[in-house]
Amino acid sequence: MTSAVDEARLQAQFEATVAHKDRIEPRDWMPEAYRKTVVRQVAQHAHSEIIGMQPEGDWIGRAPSLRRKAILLAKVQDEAGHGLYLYSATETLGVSRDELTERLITGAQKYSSIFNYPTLSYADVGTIGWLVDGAAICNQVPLCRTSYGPYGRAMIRICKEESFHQRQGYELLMTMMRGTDEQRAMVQESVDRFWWPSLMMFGPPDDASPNTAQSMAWGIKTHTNDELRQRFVDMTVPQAVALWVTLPDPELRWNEERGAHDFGQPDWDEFWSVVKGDGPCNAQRIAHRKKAWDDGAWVREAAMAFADKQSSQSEEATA
Amino acid sequence: MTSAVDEARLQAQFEATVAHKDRIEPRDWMPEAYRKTVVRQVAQHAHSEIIGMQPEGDWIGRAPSLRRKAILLAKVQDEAGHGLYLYSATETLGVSRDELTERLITGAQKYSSIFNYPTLSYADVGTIGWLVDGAAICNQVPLCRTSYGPYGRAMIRICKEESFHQRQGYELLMTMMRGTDEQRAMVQESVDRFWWPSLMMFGPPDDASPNTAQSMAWGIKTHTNDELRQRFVDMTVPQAVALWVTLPDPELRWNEERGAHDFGQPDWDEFWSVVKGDGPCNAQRIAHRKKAWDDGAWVREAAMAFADKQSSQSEEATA
Amino acid sequence: PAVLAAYCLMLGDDALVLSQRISEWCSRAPDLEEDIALANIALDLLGQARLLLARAAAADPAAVPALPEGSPVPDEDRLAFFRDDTAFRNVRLAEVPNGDFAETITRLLLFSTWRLALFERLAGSRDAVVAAVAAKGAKELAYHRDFAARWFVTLAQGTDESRRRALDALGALWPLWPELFETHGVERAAAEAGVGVDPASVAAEVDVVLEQVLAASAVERPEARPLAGAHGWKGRDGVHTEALGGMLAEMQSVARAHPRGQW
Amino acid sequence: PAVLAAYCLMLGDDALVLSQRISEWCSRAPDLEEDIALANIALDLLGQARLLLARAAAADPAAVPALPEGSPVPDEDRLAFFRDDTAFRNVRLAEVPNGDFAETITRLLLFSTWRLALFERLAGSRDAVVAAVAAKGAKELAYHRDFAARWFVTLAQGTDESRRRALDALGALWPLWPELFETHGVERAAAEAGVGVDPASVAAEVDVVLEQVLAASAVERPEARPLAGAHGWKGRDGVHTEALGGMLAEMQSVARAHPRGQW
Repeated sequence: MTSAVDEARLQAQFEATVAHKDRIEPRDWMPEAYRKTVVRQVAQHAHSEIIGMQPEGDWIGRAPSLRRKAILLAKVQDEAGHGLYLYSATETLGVSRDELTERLITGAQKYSSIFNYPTLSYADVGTIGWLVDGAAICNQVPLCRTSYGPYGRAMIRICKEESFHQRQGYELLMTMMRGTDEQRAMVQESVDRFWWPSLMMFGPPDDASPNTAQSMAWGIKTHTNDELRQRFVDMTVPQAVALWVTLPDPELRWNEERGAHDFGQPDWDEFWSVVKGDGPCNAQRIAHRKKAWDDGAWVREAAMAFADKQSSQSEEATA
Repeated sequence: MTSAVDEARLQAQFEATVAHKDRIEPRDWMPEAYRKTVVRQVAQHAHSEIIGMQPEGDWIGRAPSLRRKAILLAKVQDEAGHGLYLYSATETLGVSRDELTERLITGAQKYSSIFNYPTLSYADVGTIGWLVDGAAICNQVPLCRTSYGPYGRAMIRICKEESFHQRQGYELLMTMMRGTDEQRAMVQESVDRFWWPSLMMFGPPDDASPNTAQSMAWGIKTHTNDELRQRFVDMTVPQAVALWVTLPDPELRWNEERGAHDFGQPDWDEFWSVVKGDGPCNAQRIAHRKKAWDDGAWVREAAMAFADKQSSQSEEATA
Repeated sequence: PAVLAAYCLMLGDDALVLSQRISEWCSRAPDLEEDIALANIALDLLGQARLLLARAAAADPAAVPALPEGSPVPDEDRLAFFRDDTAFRNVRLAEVPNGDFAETITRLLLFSTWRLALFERLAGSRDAVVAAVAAKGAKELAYHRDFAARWFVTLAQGTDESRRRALDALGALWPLWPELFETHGVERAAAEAGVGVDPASVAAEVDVVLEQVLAASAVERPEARPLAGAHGWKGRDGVHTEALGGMLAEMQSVARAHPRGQW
Repeated sequence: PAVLAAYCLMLGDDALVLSQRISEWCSRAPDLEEDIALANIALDLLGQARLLLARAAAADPAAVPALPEGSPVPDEDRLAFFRDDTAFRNVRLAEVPNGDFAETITRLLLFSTWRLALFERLAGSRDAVVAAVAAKGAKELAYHRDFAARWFVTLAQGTDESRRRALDALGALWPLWPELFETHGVERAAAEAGVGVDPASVAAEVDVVLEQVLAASAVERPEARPLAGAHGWKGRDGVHTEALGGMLAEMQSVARAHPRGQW
């Protein structure tokens, strides 16, 4: 049992570590609320990778060239890999992948709302790479310096791959824009649909994001939602110009004074409705994941039963 | 109980009816072997209609024009209708549709082997109409005068629709032959695949068809397999010429002396292997039918339960 | 004429897409009678679709996709087989996968109740073709609705399993129901021009009919909220569910492989 | 060169078609590790397919489907996306639907055991490209086979349910096994020319490897007889199961919709 004095000392140590931008490691003492927040955030990130396999995975079968099929298959596979690292990071905090999968498919934990929008053309594969992975990178690069060690290290690896994906997505769109009129129209239509949901990926405006302050104090988060959103817009506008697509925001313009772009607000009612589960694909995504999990139950059981038999045989052999 | 004398009188009456080409009706006395043979033949015919829905039905979703989609959908629907009449004919002999469906999906009863060949292009829809329905008509027209009344009357209606289907199939092929080179190649490729199986539809050569004699004596069958096969070949050759397709039989030629075509023999080993269950699609066809039947069980149960509730309510109301 | 064409495409696509879904039941229905009935319904809807697509093409030839010169593909087929899914204008209720028999029946109940109400008014359209299609279609739709209603009541009042499935089906489809009564710009313009009907204007009457079926089934309306679109865009705007793309990939495969083909 | 092209198409189509099937598992596997492993296997096979299709196109440009003038579609994609199913030359084992995880594993076991034996010999092909593809591919296939064998043993020796499923899978696929060892004219000609391998010549050695896996699984060979073709024609002749057409309808849909597209 830890006495109150010990606890105060541990808390002080923890705060010092965070303040020095050092890492908290699995065996270090940490406040229960911190642990819970990290688990929730990492789990949500892991779920997003896994659910994020679906909207793009749906197009592997229809990829219009073998080269694009290989690129897409490898990308979706990377997402599964990211899910793996991240679930491993939660395991260092004593929460298993099975437990988290249960929370995902029962709706107890969330994933990024962007994946509740449908992918409706092959251009969407490019747009997801460009805008969605682009927004994810803006969110995630700072997380490489997040205070929880295993999470930060996973993020370093993930960010490297994500920026590769982003370039591939942008390159697909570039290629399509050099193609036929129909292809150019596909790209524009896709950007029209994904622009606003991409902006929503940074979460609600700062004044409607009550948890940000605590997460920043703990070094889990390092920038506010609106800061990251601004960074994303500023980064993306010149890319859109180079691509010859229009971003569907009449309020979007360069503000000389601020040295940044002004831009309109996404439809936050739509955002909350998607978060609450009424987005175009929420039910479908969860049902897909649940079906895969349920359909695989007998395989996981077989693997465990076989492993048990193996180990009891080797015990007998050594006995 | 029928005495031996009565039985002999009934048997004589039955034979006289058959000899006069009059119909045996459901309430008439008939030998048990005759009843069994009719049930087997009608059931096999009904099963063929129902299983025959699959190879063509597979193309409804991909029909290349709305007009062809409508024609094909209506045709496959007609086949379901034929199945219905024919199962009704077996019901007049005291065998229910459910019973026969069980026998079909357990493999206890057969259906026409032709449906164990795959449909691999839209040309196959035309070829099935032309050759398969054409062969079926050769088989079935004489059956309109078969000795068992309900069967004969069902056949009259069925034959009318079948010859309509045959014309539609031939017309599809004609249209395709007026199209592109690829379409013409599709038609020829399809005919190459379906020619020999169509010849097999008349059953084994007469010397390998031991049941024919009894069936003919009973007026269930009116021509031998080889007679019908010859009629089909003679009917089809000029149609092939008009269509500008080649029938894939190097031995096929007009025999002035016989006033009929000589032609080669199908691969009877393949025929028997398909009959025994090893054709390209036997397992698939039965699995499809079984799945539909099993998946529908809860619906049929619901309908029965609802009907029971309704009738017990109306009994209560009248009580 | 552009409004008329766009409006006919909407109604035509509704019928075409649902017809395609229903025809997937062919050789898979619970019994032969339902197999035949569903094929019949698919055929009726296909017939409506063909007339409406042809009307759209006649009203606005610019709406018809271009094909290689000399292609013999008729207008109705260009519209059906050579548009991408973002050019389809059907409501999303028509395109979602069939699910089980209960879901198919429930969708048909919702769809035909709504469409029947539209068609009854459209029989008075100023466009003679639309009026004729609607007058004939209304009779067909009345049969579809009765078939679906009878089965819905049967399933809801049949066994425990069938009732559970009927309730699940209604719950799954309910989020797609409000979209049917949202007025799209094209529908508003068509209604104002006297050729179309504002779907919002039939909501009350449709509700009464549906209520009768639900009451006979002892079923309450689900709580489910409407399925969001993307930035407000839904089926009528060409923003669909992912299911439509897969369905069209199959439906259009042979036609697209032979853009100069004759069938 | 025509023989070499036809032979490379056969081996390339085997890999392309099975890759397409395996990639259907993406986001659907029993656990993340298997999801990743199956994607990896699909990627390996896709890589083999691309090299072999490109070799076929280089060896015999006449084998490549024509497209509208000015189309930028590369040869490998013309072959993959613009051939009808009767032009595909893969064995039928590669194309049948995935079934459950046991069926997918069993198919992979049969396929990779056979293909590994072929590729080990093909590494000595007189065609330098084929030899290089085979040498690289053999390493990949050895991994695929080990993965499949490990899972087959696990399922066969796991629970009652997994054993039942493994046995069902082997029974369902067994009729497709003999086709892999039937020598097609093209294979015979390629073997005689020293660029290919007669599959009949590896039958005995493949059998030994498979026997080891079956023995470790305590599973006996099923009784099932070979699946007939039509008039003797099977996958290598372009006569497939109905499943291939549906698979290609999906696979080719976007490419076919944009015959002048750049991707």
